[in-house]
Amino acid sequence: MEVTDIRVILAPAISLLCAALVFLAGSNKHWRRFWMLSAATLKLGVVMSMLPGSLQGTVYTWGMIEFTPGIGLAFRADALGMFFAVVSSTLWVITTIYAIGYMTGDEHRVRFFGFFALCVSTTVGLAFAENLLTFFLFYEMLTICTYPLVIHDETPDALKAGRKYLTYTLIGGAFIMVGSVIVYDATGTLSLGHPGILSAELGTRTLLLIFVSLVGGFAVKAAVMPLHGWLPSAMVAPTPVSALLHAVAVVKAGAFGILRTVYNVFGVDLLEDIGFAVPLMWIAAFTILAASLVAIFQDNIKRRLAFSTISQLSYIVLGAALLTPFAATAAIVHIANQAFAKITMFFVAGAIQRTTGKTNVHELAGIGYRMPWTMGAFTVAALSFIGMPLFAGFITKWYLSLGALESGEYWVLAVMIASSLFNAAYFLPIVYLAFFKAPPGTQLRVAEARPTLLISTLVAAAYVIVLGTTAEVPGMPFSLAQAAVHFVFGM
Amino acid sequence: MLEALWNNVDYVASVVLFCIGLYIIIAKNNLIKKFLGLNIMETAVFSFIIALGVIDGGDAPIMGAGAHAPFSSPVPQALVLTGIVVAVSTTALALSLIIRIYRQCGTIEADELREME
Amino acid sequence: MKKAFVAALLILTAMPLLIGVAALPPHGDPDTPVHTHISARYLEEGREEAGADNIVTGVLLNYRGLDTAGEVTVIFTALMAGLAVLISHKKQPEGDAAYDAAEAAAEDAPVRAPVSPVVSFVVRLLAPFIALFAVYVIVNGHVTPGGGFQGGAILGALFIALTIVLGRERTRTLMPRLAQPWMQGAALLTFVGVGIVGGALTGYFLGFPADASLHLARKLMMLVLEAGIGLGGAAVFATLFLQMEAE
Amino acid sequence: MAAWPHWLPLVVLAPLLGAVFTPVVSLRSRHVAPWWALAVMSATSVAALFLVLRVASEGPFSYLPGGWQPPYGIELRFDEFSAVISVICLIGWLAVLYSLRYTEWLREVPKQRIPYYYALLLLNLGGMIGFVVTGDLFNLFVFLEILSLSAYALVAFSGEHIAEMAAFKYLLMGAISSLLVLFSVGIIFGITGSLNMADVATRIGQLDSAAPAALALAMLAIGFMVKAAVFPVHIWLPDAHAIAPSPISAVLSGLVVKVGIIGLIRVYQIYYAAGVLDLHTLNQVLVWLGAISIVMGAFFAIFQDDIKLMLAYSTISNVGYIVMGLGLSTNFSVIGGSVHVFNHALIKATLFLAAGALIYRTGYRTLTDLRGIGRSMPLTCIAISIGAISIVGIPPTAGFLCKWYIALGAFEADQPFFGFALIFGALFIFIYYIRMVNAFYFQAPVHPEILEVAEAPLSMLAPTLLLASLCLIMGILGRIPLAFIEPAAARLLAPLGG
Repeated sequence: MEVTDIRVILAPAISLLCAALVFLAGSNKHWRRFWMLSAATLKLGVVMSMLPGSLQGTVYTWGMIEFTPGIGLAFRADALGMFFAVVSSTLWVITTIYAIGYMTGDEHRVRFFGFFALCVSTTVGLAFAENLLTFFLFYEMLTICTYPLVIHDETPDALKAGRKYLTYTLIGGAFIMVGSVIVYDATGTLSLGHPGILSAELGTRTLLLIFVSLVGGFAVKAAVMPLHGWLPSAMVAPTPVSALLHAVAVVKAGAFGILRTVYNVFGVDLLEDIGFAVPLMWIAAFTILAASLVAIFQDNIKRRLAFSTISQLSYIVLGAALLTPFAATAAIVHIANQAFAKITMFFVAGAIQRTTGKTNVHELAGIGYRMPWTMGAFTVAALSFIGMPLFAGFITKWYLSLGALESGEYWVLAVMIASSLFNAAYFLPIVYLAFFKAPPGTQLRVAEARPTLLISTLVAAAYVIVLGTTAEVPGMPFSLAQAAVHFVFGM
Repeated sequence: MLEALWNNVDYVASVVLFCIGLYIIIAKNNLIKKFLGLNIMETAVFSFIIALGVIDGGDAPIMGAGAHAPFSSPVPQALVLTGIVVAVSTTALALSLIIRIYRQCGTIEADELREME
Repeated sequence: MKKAFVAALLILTAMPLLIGVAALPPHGDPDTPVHTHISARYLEEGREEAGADNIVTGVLLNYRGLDTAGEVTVIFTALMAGLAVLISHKKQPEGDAAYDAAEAAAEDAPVRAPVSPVVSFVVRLLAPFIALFAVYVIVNGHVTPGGGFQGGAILGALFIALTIVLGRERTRTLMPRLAQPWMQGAALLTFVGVGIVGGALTGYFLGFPADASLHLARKLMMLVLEAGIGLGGAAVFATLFLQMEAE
Repeated sequence: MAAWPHWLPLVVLAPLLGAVFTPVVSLRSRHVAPWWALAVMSATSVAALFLVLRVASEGPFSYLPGGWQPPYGIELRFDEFSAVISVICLIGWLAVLYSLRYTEWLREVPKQRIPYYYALLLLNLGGMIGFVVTGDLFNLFVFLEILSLSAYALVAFSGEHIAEMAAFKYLLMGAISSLLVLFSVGIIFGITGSLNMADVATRIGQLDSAAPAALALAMLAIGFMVKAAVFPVHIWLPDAHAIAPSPISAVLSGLVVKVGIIGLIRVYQIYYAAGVLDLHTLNQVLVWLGAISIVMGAFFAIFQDDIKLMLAYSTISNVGYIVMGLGLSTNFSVIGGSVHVFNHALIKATLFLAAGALIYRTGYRTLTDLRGIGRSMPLTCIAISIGAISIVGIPPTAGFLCKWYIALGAFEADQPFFGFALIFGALFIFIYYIRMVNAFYFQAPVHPEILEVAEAPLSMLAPTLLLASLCLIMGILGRIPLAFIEPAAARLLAPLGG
């Protein structure tokens, strides 16, 4: 059932308005905080108010002006999009609180918060994009809006990282445009509202071109190896930005784009027939393992997290490439699972850096005595990544393994197990160092991070547990993912 | 081909003149000479257009006593009159520019000016 | 190297041109489109329709009046361009004084070389006749070869000769400061004026009444146009010359 | 009101007549000139508005000065492509307003020159308007000369000897190209006996020998390509556009270059309708030259430190888009190309006006010297950033949809290579704009005093911001001009058989 509803456009518009208000408020920090917090809450409310309807299969749409015959700026909140929107607007609230605490005293706060809000606006726009052109529009806006955030510190390093980031993502964007043009030329539509708009009649050559352009383009932001180079360099950004980039906006936009391509542009059946997904599967599996391996040897906390992100994102790609309902469920829910767990970790890294100034793993010995709550949150996230039951990550791995069995690709199980081991190998030492490797004479003297930092970290960690324990509870995001899968597979 | 060229030898002359002008523009170094080359090209085009309107044994297209058909076509003449005025205007502006360049740089040789830049 | 390049370019230009003109309709042949299409009508009916014995004038002022309006604008553009390029710094006292170009230029004009008395005498002697001839060419443009441009050019040449002989201070009085811009723009002004009058009479801008009863009005309009073009052209030539000479 | 027939001659003559009166009104005080020019442009804009409204509602229409039926008289023909006069009026109006402070500031320029500057600007705008509304080949040439002559002089206006050299170079190239146009007008008259475009089109179709028609076509195409600064005949452009006063750069880059494009469109209109020649070769040449222009323009721009020189090179790139769109000659690409004529005018005017404001306030014109200016002139720098994003074609700004349409056309024409060239060429362009944005916002100033500079004065800021916001609005409402041009493009391509 499709309903025309203004809330679809209201959600991105709120963030956009918020960005404008932040810029207008200038250096007045009270108004700025007020606008940021109220917009984040309001938007979460708007998105959440669509959730019940969405769970019952209602699709909210809103069409606007036309760009090219048949294609316009149009929004459509289906289950998959709603899932992404719920995750990103929840995280916006948490990250805003964290960022307010983190950025206190920083020089360019107005710019930071303004573009921060813009990024979130574009992310929701992306989630609700009705067609590939609208999607592309928000995708490119996202690239531009994150640039000032990446180079926030204005150091030569930051500028270099920013240049690298733009080079990668804009070239990726160009590929997406090429892909979209070919799709439009071939089919006359760009709609993302169907389970597949292409057909096998187009010929393998065209289909391959479309697949490579679209998936290759999105894979840049999803940091699939070997297109991941920008992500570790982008770590120079302030921590809330890293959290936003690596957990919510940019990388997830790429992963979400791959999901859209696989499920809504090609369609599962067509992809199964032409078999393009198999190489993608291999590449994703390779990325999972290789990035984990690299992560083990990183001493800088944020770099280690970055490589972990690269590895984790390929779970989504792998899930999409397996083309079975269980794997698809895994891919979709992993958007949320990875987001909350990784944002927790980044929050922890940022809190440690702001409180103690430490940025490397080997300096963390005994930090658990000083910041027990923070490190507790870190432990929760680490366990989630390793795949312990009761934590969010388990759900992904479980469904992914089921999907692998379903499709007969048994080697994926081996990848799962190896990946869990690697995850343990690079996260547990941190936990171990923090709690059990205290230098002699360390005493339990709690000096936690600022409340804003701590609270948001704990909330994010709590979400990790909630997501892990409530998978079967109706009304939770998980059921949205299932609704999306039902639509895609025509079940 | 050659016969056609011979029949249209008036046009061929214009083409030759056109190429001479072009050669001067490219090969000469002095700005005024370059500009004279342009004037030669203009003349070539004007003579071409005038030649279009000519009719064998034709009279000037002025009616009245003593006029006898056939008449040459009046349109090319009107066009060329306009064209000449345009050419004069271009010349005036080009000379103004050359005067200023000479005032400021003391030379109007293209290569010396290029070195000064 | 450069020579080879130039030669190649010239050949590349000449070849297509020659091939093209060889395929043109034969020169001088009365049956070519040039003579059979619009020219034919101009020659047959132009005298009555356009109201000028000289068909060229008829085409210029009547059939293709807008072209000629554009043409006088081109001369005016050249004048504006010349002034904008030529007026130079030193001669301008700071402030907002009248900016009259020629006047300012006169202040430190180069010392004039002495003019030979023979030249001086001949120019003075011929000046009234040249002026008379110019006026004849202008007002008779619609029946004989000639017209506003030609007459204007003669007037301008006269002005230049007089300036050389008599000096700019004397000839400048021919163009008083306040009238100067009006004279320079005279051509387009008359065109628009006549065009509007024609518009009022015929309903088309730049239209000339074809009705026999308005025959005189049409003659008058043409005369005014020719005079405007002549005056404007002469003023433009004169101003440009004064300005260039001042440099 | 829109049906009043005389708007068409009025819109051409108003600026020209205004120019004639400019020296008259400045007799008493030269400060009257800019206000007079502003008033004239306002009147012209009103006329232009009515004309555009009329063409939108009833399609192309004609006006016959003197009442002579074509081909015997001159025909003024207003079609959808002529609607470019709306941009001419808008940018012209804003350029006059902008010049108010800018010309007074040019130290090299004697103050008495200034009224002539406004006269020339009005002549230039009037010439362009005449050029795009005329339906007669020779009339086209006359207006081409009005606008070219005034453009040469405006380039030289700033009075430095480099400016005069640039103007002379421009004049030489421009005069040759005008001559080529005149030559081919002569040839066309020789083979058809007519000068009216529509009449010429039908009569060329009935010819036996195609050689002269082909020659005329080639010369017209080369002539207009020089005016449009397509590679390799672009060499006059960078100097001329960089050295001219900034409002003039905006007019030259935004509008005068586009006149060449409109000329090309007129040529296509004649030759497609005539149908004697297979235009495939010309199209391929145009497409290739367009692609090379995109890449070469971007390539040269990367190495420029002078901000205006950089913008000038980027004009070559963007003309490459348009020419490629025309050459691909599919429905989509022609629509995209012709709408880019409008959009690029807005974008490039924004950029040049903003760059001019920076130079006006700081006196510096290289990116290195201008580092950190984003802090002291935030609004101007926002405008320039919006312009930069638009010109790269990142959605939702004005440049995007045109790029989309042209790329679509490339795939439609089954020449995907050019689609790639277009899309990836745009990235190339981005490299230098990102350098600019970095310098303005994210790099430490070389000259500390740059942080003390005040924001541009209102007469310069307002035009810049207005144009910048139009870049955004045209991006979001981009469908409107595209839909507006659609019938014209369809008519243009109709002789090809759909």
